[in-house]
Parts: sequence; C-alpha cells; structure tokens
Amino acid sequence: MMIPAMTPEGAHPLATTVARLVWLLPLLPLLGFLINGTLAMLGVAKVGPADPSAGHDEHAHAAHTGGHDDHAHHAPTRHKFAGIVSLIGPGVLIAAFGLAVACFLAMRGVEMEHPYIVTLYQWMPVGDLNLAATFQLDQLSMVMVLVVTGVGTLIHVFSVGYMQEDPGYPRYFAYLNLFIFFMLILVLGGNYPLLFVGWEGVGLCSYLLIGFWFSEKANADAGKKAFIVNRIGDFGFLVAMFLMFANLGALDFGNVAAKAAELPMGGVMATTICLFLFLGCAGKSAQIPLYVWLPDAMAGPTPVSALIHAATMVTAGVYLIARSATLFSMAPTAQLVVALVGGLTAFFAATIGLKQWDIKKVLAYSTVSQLGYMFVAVGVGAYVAGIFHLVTHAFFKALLFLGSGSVIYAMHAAYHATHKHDDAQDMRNMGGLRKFMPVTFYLMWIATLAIAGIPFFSGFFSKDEILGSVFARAHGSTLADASLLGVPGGTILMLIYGLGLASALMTAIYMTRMMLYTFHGPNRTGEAERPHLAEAPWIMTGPLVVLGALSLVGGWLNVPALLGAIGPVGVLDHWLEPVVGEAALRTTLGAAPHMTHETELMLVGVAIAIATAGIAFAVWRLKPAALVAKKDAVAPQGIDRILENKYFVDEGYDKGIVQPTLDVSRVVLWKGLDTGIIDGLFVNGSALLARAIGWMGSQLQTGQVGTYAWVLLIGVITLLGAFTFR
Amino acid sequence: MTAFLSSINYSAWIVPVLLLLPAFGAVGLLAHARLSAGDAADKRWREARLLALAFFVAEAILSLGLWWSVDPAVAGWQAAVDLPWIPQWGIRFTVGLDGISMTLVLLTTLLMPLVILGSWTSIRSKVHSYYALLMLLTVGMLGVFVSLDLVLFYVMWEIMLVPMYLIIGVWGGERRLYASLKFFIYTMVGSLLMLVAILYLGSEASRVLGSPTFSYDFILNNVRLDPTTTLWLFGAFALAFAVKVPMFPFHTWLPDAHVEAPTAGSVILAAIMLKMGTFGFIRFALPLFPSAAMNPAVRTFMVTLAVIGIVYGALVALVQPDFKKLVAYSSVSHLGFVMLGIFALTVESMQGALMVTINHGVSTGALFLLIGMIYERRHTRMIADYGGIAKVVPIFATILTIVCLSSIGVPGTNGFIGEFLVLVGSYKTQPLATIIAATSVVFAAAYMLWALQRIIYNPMTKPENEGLKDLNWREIGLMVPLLIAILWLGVYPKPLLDKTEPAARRLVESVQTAAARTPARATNGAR
Amino acid sequence: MLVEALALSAVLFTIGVIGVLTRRNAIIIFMCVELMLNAVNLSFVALSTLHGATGQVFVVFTMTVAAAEAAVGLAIIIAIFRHTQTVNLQNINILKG
Amino acid sequence: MQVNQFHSLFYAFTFYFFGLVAIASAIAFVTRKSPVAAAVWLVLVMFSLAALYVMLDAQFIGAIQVLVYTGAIMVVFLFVIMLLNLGNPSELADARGKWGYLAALLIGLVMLAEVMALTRSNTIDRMIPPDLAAKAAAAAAAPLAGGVIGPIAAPLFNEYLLAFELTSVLLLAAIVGAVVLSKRRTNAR
Repeated sequence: MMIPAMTPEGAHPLATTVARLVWLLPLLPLLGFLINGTLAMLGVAKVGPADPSAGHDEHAHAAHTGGHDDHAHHAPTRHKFAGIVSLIGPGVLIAAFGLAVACFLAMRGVEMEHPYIVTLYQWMPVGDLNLAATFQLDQLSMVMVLVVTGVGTLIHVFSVGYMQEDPGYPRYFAYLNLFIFFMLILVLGGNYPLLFVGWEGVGLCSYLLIGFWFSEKANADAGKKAFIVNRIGDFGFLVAMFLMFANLGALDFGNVAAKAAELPMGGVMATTICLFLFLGCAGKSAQIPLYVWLPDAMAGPTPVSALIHAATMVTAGVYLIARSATLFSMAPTAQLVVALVGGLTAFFAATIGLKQWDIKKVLAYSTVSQLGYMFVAVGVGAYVAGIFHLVTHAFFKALLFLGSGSVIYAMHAAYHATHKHDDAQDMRNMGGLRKFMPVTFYLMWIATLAIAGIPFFSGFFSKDEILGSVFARAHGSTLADASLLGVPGGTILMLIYGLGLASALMTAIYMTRMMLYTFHGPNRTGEAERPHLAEAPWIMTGPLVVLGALSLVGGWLNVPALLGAIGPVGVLDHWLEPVVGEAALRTTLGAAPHMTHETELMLVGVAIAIATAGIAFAVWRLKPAALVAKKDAVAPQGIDRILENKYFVDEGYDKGIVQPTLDVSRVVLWKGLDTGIIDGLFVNGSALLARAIGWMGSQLQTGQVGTYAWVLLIGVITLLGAFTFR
Repeated sequence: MTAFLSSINYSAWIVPVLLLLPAFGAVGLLAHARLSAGDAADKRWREARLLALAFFVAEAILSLGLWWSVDPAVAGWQAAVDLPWIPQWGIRFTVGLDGISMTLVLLTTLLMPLVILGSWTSIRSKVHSYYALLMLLTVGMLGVFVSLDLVLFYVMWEIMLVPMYLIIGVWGGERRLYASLKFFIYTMVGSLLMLVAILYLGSEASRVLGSPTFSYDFILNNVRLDPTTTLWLFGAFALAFAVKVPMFPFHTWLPDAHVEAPTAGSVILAAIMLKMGTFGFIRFALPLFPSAAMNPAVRTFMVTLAVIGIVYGALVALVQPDFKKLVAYSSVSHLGFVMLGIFALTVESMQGALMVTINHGVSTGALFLLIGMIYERRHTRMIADYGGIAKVVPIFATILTIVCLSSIGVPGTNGFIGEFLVLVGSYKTQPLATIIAATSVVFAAAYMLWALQRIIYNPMTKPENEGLKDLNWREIGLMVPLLIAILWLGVYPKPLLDKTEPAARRLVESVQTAAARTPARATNGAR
Repeated sequence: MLVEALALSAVLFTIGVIGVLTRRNAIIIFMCVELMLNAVNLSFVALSTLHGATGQVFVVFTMTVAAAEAAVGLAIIIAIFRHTQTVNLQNINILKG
Repeated sequence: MQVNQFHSLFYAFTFYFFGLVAIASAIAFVTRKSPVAAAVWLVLVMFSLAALYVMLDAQFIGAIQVLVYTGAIMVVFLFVIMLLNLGNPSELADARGKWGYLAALLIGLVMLAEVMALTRSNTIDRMIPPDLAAKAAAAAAAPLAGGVIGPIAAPLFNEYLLAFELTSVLLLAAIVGAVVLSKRRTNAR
C-alpha cells in the first residue's frame, strides 16, 4: 500500500498523528471481506470437470437433491470455517474501531481549522476533471466513522451468535465487512464521486444482504427492489454531480463549498443541484416517494436490518446533506422541500407503523419515520440536530432491531424444536415474552422510551432539538423568507412542526403497541413451543447491553442550554461547528437561533406531554390479552385495512409504473418498434421488396426464345426511335 | 522495458508482424488439417486447438510491448510502417498507432486467447476451419485499428466480415443462416457508401497531390471540401460506422447475430467488432469532416440517436426472455454511451467513450463467455430455464454477479468509470441528452439484476438444474484476467486514461479548431 | 450505288427479323439470323467503298463468328433434338428458371 | 464515254437485279414451310450478295462469301436438317397465326422506316468522331495498293492482329464445343 504523498495538506496538524493511517480504516474491513470471501468460496465451491459438455453426472444430481430446503435456520451444524470467520469478521471491525477512536483522540488533541485530506492516488485525471482518490477526515466524518465502526462492531459481534448455524456464515461476514468498507469510503471520501462509490457500494451490499437467503423469491425480489429504487436516487445524485462539475467546476467538497458560497443566494443553480442531491438522499434514506424499498429490505437477516437499514446506510442521505451544507444553505427553497418531505415522510410512515403486525415492519416504518425527522433537521439547516438524531437513532434503533432479532431468534428456535412452520416475526404469535427473555425485554423498553422521547433518554434530546429548531426558524431565517409554490416558508415550517408533533405522538403509540404485543399479555406462540422459548446467548445480549447503555446516555452528547444543569452544553454543536457552522448561520441570518426561555420551556413541555400521552393512550387502549394468533386473525376493514396494506403504495407503483414500463417495453418497443417496424418493415421489408422485384422479373422469363426475340426487337425499335426522333 | 524494446527495434516491425502472424496461423492450421487427415478426429481436434492457442498467445505476448513502446504524448503515428502496395493507384500499406488504437489493439490481442479458451470444448466440428477463420478475423480487426490508408482500411473492414459471416453461419444456433446473412448484408450495405466516399476523397486528394493517393494523413491535412460535400461524405462514413456500432435504428442485426453466433463469435462481435464502429467515428468521421461533425444539426441528430439507443436498448433488454438477447440489447445501450461521449466532444466525454469502449469489451465479453459456459452445460439460453443455480454453481454465480455489476456500472468496477466520465463530460455540451441518458442507470440495474435474480437466485424449480456442474479450472482461469481487468480499471484507471488522454485531447481540439476554420455554410446547409 | 446497297441491307435485315419473329422451327430461325448477319455484312462492304478496307476486315470477322455460331448452335439443336425429339421452339423452354 | 455510260447502266442493272433477287429469295426463304426449301432460298440470297460484294469492289469478300457461307455454313445447315430428318414441314406449321404475321410485319416495317430515317438524317455523321471520319475519307481516297487482298490483309494482321488471334481461339472453342455438345452420351443411357 502506498503511503500518501506529501500533499499541501501535509502540513496539517493531523499529519503527524495516528490519523495519517486513516487509509487503513477502510482497508481493514476490505481485508476481512477478502479473507471471508475466499473462505466462503472454499466452503461451497466444487470445481467442475474439464469437459463441461459431457452428460450430467448422477452423483452430483443425488448430492444436490438433498440440499433443496436447507433454509438457513434449519441447518444443523456450524460451518467448517466458522471459527476463523468469527475471529476475522468482527476482529477487523474491532481493529477499525480502535483506529477510529485513536484518530478521534488525535483530533481532539489538535486545533483543526481545515479538514485533513489524504490523497491516495490519482483516480480519474481526465481533462478538466482532476479526480483523486482522497480521504477527508474532519469532525463530521469522524462522528460518522465512530458510529459506523462502533455500532458496526456491536452488530458484528451479535451476528456471530445470530448467524452461527447458517450455512452461508462466511459469505455473510464477507458481505458485512464489505459493507463496512464501502460505508467508510462513503463517509471518508473527499469528493462527491468517491462518496458516490461508497454510496453505491453500500447499496450493493444492501442488495446482497437483503437477498442473502436468495432461494426465496421474496428475498431476492426485495434485494432487487432496494437496489433499483436506490438507483433512482443515484440518478439524482449523478445529475447533481454533473451540474456541479459543469457550473462549479469542481467535485471535491472543499472547492464545491467554496464555489457554492459564491452562487447567488436562492438562485436556480443552487436550488437545482440541491434538489437533485436530495433525490439521491430520498433514495438512499427512504424518503417519500422512494421509501418503499426499506420495509421490504427487512427480508434480510435481522442484524443486517440493524446495521444497514437502521443505523448506518440509510442515514447516508443525512450525512450527504450535512456534507453539502454550504450548497443547501444557498438554496432555501430546496431546504424547504427537504424539510417538508422529511416531515411528510415522518408522519406518513408513522401512520403505517400503527397497524403493522410484523415486528420488523413496525421497526422499518419507524426507521423511515425517524429518518424523516433527520431530514427535517438538516432541511431547516439544523445540521447538528440532524447528525445528533442520526447518532442517537443509531443507538436505539440498532438496539430495537437487535432486540427484535433476539426475539425472532428465540421464536425460530422454538418453532424449529417442534418442527412447526409459522411466522416467527408476527407479533400475534408472540406475547408475554418478558418471562422468557427478560434481558431483551428491559433493554428494548429503554430503546422504546428513547425513541418515544421520554425525558433524559437519548431520543428525547435529539428529537426535541429538531422540533425546537423548526419552530425557531419559522421566524427570522432565510427559510421563513423563502416560499414554496407560493406558500410562505414560515407557514410551511409551522406545518412541519405540526407534522413532527403528530409523528412523535404516533411514534410513542406504535412503539408501545409493539412492546405490549410482544412482551406483555399472555403468550400466543403455542403450547408445544412455549418451553423452548429462551433468552439468546450472551454473545448476542452483550451488544444489546452496550447499546442500551448508549441509548440511555447518548443524549449527553448535546445537552441543550436549557438543561445545562445536567451536563456540558452542546458538545456536538462545538464539535461540528467548523464543518457546518457557517452554513447553519447563513440560514439563520448570521445569528444563533434565538428563542425566549419561556418558549423553549413550552416546546419541551409539549414534546414531553405528547410522548407520555402516546404511551398512556397505547397502554389504555390496547388489550394484548384480546389478541389472537396470526392464523386465527380476521382480515381488517376500512382504515385499518388501508394502513395494514401501507396505503397500497407498492401496488400503486406496480400498477402505475412497473407494469406499464414492462408492457410498453415488451409490446410497443420490442414487439412493435423493434421486431415490427424496424426489423419487419425496414430490414426484412427491403429484403422482401428485392425478392418481390426479382419474382416479377422471373415471371418475364418464359423460356420461350420467341418471346425474348419480340422483347428484344421492341427494345431495338425503341432505341432506334430515340435516335431517330431526338 | 523501453530500452529492451528499442534494442530489438520493436516498433519497426511489430505491426506487420501482428498482422502476418495470424495469417500464417491460418495457413498453418489448414496445413495441419491436410497433414493430419488420417489421424483420429479427437487427436486432430486437440492438436488444432492447441495450435490455435499457441498462435494467439504468441500474438498476445508480442503485442504487449506496445504498451511501453507507444508513447501517447508524441503527436505522430508510432510503430508506423509505410510500404507501397498498389502503386498505380497510389494505394499504400500505411499502418501506425496512437494511444487510442494501441489500447484497442491490445484489447483484441489479449482477448483472443481467452476466446479460444472459451470455445475450448464447445466447438468440435470443422475445427481447423474454425480456428483459421478466427485468425483471419484477427487480421481484419487489427488491420482496421492500424490502417492509415483509406483503401487499406476499407479492405480490412471488409475482411472482417467474411470470417464472422462464416463463423455465425456454420457454427451458429438454429437460425444461423438468417442471422449470418442479415449481419452480412446489413454491414455490407452500410460500408458500400463508405467505399464511394473513400473513392471520392481519394480522387480529391489525388487532384491536390497530382498523383493518386489515399493516405489518411494527406487527406486529413490537405483536402479541403465545401460544406455540402463534407456533409454528404460524413453521412456516408457515419452510416457505415453507425451500422457497425450499432446505433439505433440500425441495430436489429445485432440481437440476431449475437444470439445465433457461437460463444467466440458473440464475444468477438461484442467486445471488438462493435468497437470498429466507434473507432471509425473517432479516427475517420470526426477528424476528416470536422465541420460536419460540429454542425449543430448533425450533432443534435447523432446525440439524439445515441440517447434513444441508450434508453431504448435498456428498456427492450428489460423484457428479453433470452439472456444473450438481453446482453445484445444492453450492448446497444452501452454503445449509445460511447456515441454520446464522442459527439459531446469534450475531453472528458471522449475519454469516457474510450473507457466505455474498453469496458464494454471486457464486461460484455465476459458475459458472453459465461453464457457460453452455462449453455454448454444446459443447452439453453432462456432465462426462465434457470433459477436458483447459485446453490449448485457458486463460482459461476459469483463471477456472473461481478460481471453483471460491472455491466450495470457499479462504482468500483470499470463500468462506472466509463459511464461517469461520459456523462460528466457530456453534460457540459449536451445537458438535456445527458440527463436522459443518465436515467439508464436505473434501467440497467433493473434489467441486469432482474435477469441475475431469475438465473442464479430464486427457488430452484427446474430439476434439470440440480445436476449442473460448476466452472472448471480452465473456465475459472480464463475469467480471472477479465475479473482483474474489471476491478483494476474500476479502482485505478489512470494508466489506461493516461495512454489515451493526449490522443483524445488532440482529437477534440483538432475537430474544434478545424470546424472553426470552415464556418458558416455548413450550418446553413443543414437547416 | 452506296445508298441502294444500304437500303438493300436494311430490307434484308428486316426480312430476317420478321422471320425470327414468325417462325417456330429452330433451324429456320437460325438461318434467319444468318440472313441478318449477311445484311450487316452488306452494309459493311458498302461502307468500305467510302471508308476504306477496314469494313471488309470486319466482314471477315463476322463470317468467322457466324461459322463458329453455326457450329455450336447446330450442335445445341442436335443435342436438344435428341432430348425432346423436336425443334419447335415453343416446346423448348428449358431456359425458364 | 459510250462505253462508260453503257458500263454504268449495265452496272446499275446488274446491281438492281441481284438486289431484287436477294429480296425476293429472302422473302421466299422466310415463307417456306419446308426447311430444305428455305435453306435453298437462303443459298440463293447469299449468291446474290456475293455478286453484290464483287460489284462493290470487295472481290475477296465475294469469294469467301461463296466459299464459306454457301459452301460451308449452309451445307452444314442442310446436313443437320437431313440428319435430324426435319424435311417434313407439316408439324412445324406456323403457330403464330395471322395476327402474329401482321405484328411481325409491322415491327419490321417500323424498323425499316426508322433505319431509313436514321440514314437520311445526319445523326450518323454526328455519331462518328470527326477525326475518324477524316482519316477514313483519306483512306478511301487512296488508291487500292496491293491488289484485292492486300488492303484487307494489312489491317487484319497489323491493327486487328489481336482480334484475329482471338477469332482463332473462338473457332477452336466452337469446334470443341460442337464436338462435346453433339456427342452422344453413351454412359447416360
């Protein structure tokens, strides 16, 4: 590996610290991927015979008929490479996390005005485009690196237990390591194209991991859907990059920000770039209208849902907007769009979450909803609040997913023990699990209270900061002065605030509902299965405990001034100030957002009231005891039916976009235009024409010499006539 | 390396040798066919394929020196040779390389051994003729890339056609006669107008020079035509190249030819022969007729066709039941990117077009090789006949996935670099077209992943697939270089970009300055 | 006498043409062709009084060709007759594709 | 003078006589049903033409007209007719009918008219390049040196030597062709 050349940034204070090894960060998981991937191939591959065209081998036939229904959880034994994979998979992550922490400490030790940029090599030096593979280490990417490697490590450890009996064990860790590699490229990349490499790379890993159990069509479908929907977003990202290159003449973060600041405030160019960037974010971070892939992505193994589809990858959009803060701060209209879409998504997904029965689907819609909050935050220019919520959400949502994974693991084990085939993820088949898995139970309640926004749990701080920021920017900001489709920005911000409150209420309700149905009331799993329900092993509950602790104290990262009594105020604010501070100030017209103490207190009060009310309402209204198991449940009616079926959006997309595209392609373009008009009419048509003329000519040929003589003579006469009479 | 090459005077003889070696190989094979007539069929077959492989490996090794000996920064032709051929008509054997043609020559010579290995066991009838034709084809293909005399170029251009016609027609699938005839006539009709244009250019050049000549350099530097003539000549050249590329709507020979051709034929068609068309635009149509190429109407027209090809190819690929056909239509889409890059005429887009050219050769070549491998086992190309085979053939599935991702243009693979450069460069001059073209990232993912899912994922429903055997060492071995190329070009494309950059820059600049020299009436004429 | 000779040539040629058109017998048609050749020869010779002996050279050539033609043509007629037992051209249409 | 006048009158008479004989026997030739009769009438046409050649100062041509045409070619014709036993004309009565005759006559007359019109107009003059015409006129004006055969032989073996040689090849080919074609294929039976 080449040691980065001495670039002008070589004089950077970090250059002499451990941070110069930043290129090692993504390399570690890549190494893990290579080793695990090789092991995975060695485990399954059986090289074919030299001559493949020889007839089918009967032995091979017999050997594979048995392997037909070896669904992951039914496989009896551990993989033969399980030991070494369990060492390397999480091992590289731990090493990476250690390095990240070391970098973090190094960073705290120096005074950093500019980001630390490490140039690895010239990547695409073409024409005016002088793209290098550079890593940019600054406060923002440091936060992300810590979250990715930290939460990633925990989830890797959890996976060792969760996936231990899966025949694809090495493959799983290979994918997971690859994901971390790309995620680190995403957050460390020093220019938009390199970020895009990570951006698509994580999408690829998401695709591979969602479809991890590819023998079931639904899983493979979900993976494909995720990738394709993400690609719609990526299209936006690409166009945004083209616009940047053509109009700003650069693609690296520093120059883009510098050039963006020179653009006219609220101009068309900045707005267009931002909107296209946001399309990319909407795809990756599952915002309306591209959120549909995320619930389906739950087809993957549950730790994957925790890592990729809750804690890290889906928040990449938030990171991207924070990263492009300068650009966005020049385009208030685009910011309003971001915030409004975020608010609508938060609200919309929360309503769906109210009526889901699959425990992971509830969490999936909850994730979509929380991502909406983050976009509200970065939309209104409260970048720190967005990143703050990103971090706390990573803690409590990873905990929730891993907890649900633990539940599903127990359910599976129970069903497996009695050879019963039922839905291990449906809450109607659970109930009363607190008795069987108390650790999971308590930890998940912590996470639930955190996400609901009960005071002093982590989610309370971050969510409160978001709502407060929205409220504060309704007056005296570039947003309030801008307007969207004629509606003044202030009005829209108040609407978003309302949506945020409503979503908070619903969040509290559906999360309580999930907890009640899963852990409280009588058990509905089945008489035979009940004795087999048990807590997961410590390798799985261990990470849960760590995440539980983080969910509890995560809020202390950024304590608001109002609660200054309980700890240091605004740590994250200060930390991120060099990166996003200027942009945030531009949105708030140069002044820190100012609210009176009373207003602030009132806002906090409202938020607390709403969270408590939601939980109380759920406890009062829902009767876990009255619930019946899934197989006995009756189909819902009316609004319940619409909610349970997610507003029929998937069906709508299918009928409205997917099928018409396929039909038009098949009937009009392929059969009609391609084989019909171009090939049939023009190509084969001209051949047919030539043949027809030839046929007509052949009809003249009678074989009668006499006839030929006549024709000849007529020709002679005509020619002579032409000479004579000209 | 450079010192060693100059010590053996490498660049003085390499190009003729590269052209002659396969020709000798063809003769050698036919001689072997005669000499071994009495031997057992199996023995003859084995010897013939070994002989062919030996020739192509020798060719590949010989050609490797070009990477070092051709200095892209030098403006003139390198490794140039100029011999009289038909002196009465001023036709000369003039050959030479620049950075662009050097990479394409290397692509050809390096791919050919893999092609031979790819059809190592699948071709068993008339093997001698088969390999001899492949060698003849190589002569033609290399000849097109190195020719600097218009007549020589035309001869090489047509030489390619015959072996490919026979390869499809003799060793092809069920509808091989239809496909081969269609391929032949389609391409032939396209190139005849080019012949007329070449003769016209030759006569003009001869008028200027005073003695007959068809020299590319002379025509490039000395022949000045009026705008209307330029437009017509450009049209004649463009038609020939557009058929070969193939641009929408001249693409319908491609799916048939691809589907019916044997594996080697498909690979060569996709990886190299389609590149003749784009290379023709880069080497001939643009520099010789800059005012026509820069004419806004012409450019808009070509870019529109390119964009239609991109989106249309992707959409039609979406609904193909036959995997080879799907890949064929995806080629239409990819080559559309090349055309967009060429006619956007920025250094970035031109470089991107060249990257896509190479990438498409690598990825689509690999795809066709893989299809050939699985076809050899299951004797079907229908996507619906597979499903869930990742369980039984994991190596195949892994390689297929990587190659598909490269074809989609996932970052980290070569496909991304090319598409990104084309788009980012084209946006400067053709913003709307670029945005429409960029939508194909969605469609590309859709058709490729959907097909991938239906082939290697999903439940295994067909009992015939359960006994499938995975790739053997030969097949793995021949895929490895392609996989390395996919990743290397995706992660560190700089060496390749450096090789083509000066030539691409010169091309863009020369077209722009030359077009600026002859303004006015060209635009009026087209309106 | 030049004009008369040319006129005679034209008349003979026309008669030959009419013969070709109206007759069925392959041999007679053949002879009609010979007549036409003779007519042309006549005009060659007539014009050679004006333009020198070159015209007569061509007559020699014409005669040679006529001889060759007669040899091959009659051989063909014999071959066909052996095959079909007729020289009626209406019954001979093997030229038809 | 007297002699010359008489000579020219006699010349004209003879010329017209042979011309009329030629036309008449040609008409007779095309209208005979019997091939043998037709062939004999054609022989008469050729004799007349030979006479005319001689009168047009082409004695050599007249001689070989008699030798080659009448003596060789027409004899071959007759020989074939006899050989194939085609003397009986009944089966080959004309099948074209009256309209066929009329149409043929019409076409013939139209052609004749056109040729006449063409000779009357100066089209032909325009079709001949002027330098060639001048050269030809000079050649015609020159006295016939070398007797009767010399003027023919000179261009034949100088200017047209290649054509002459090719004719010999043609004749050879014709001989071989004739032998091959008329050979009875014994192994086919």
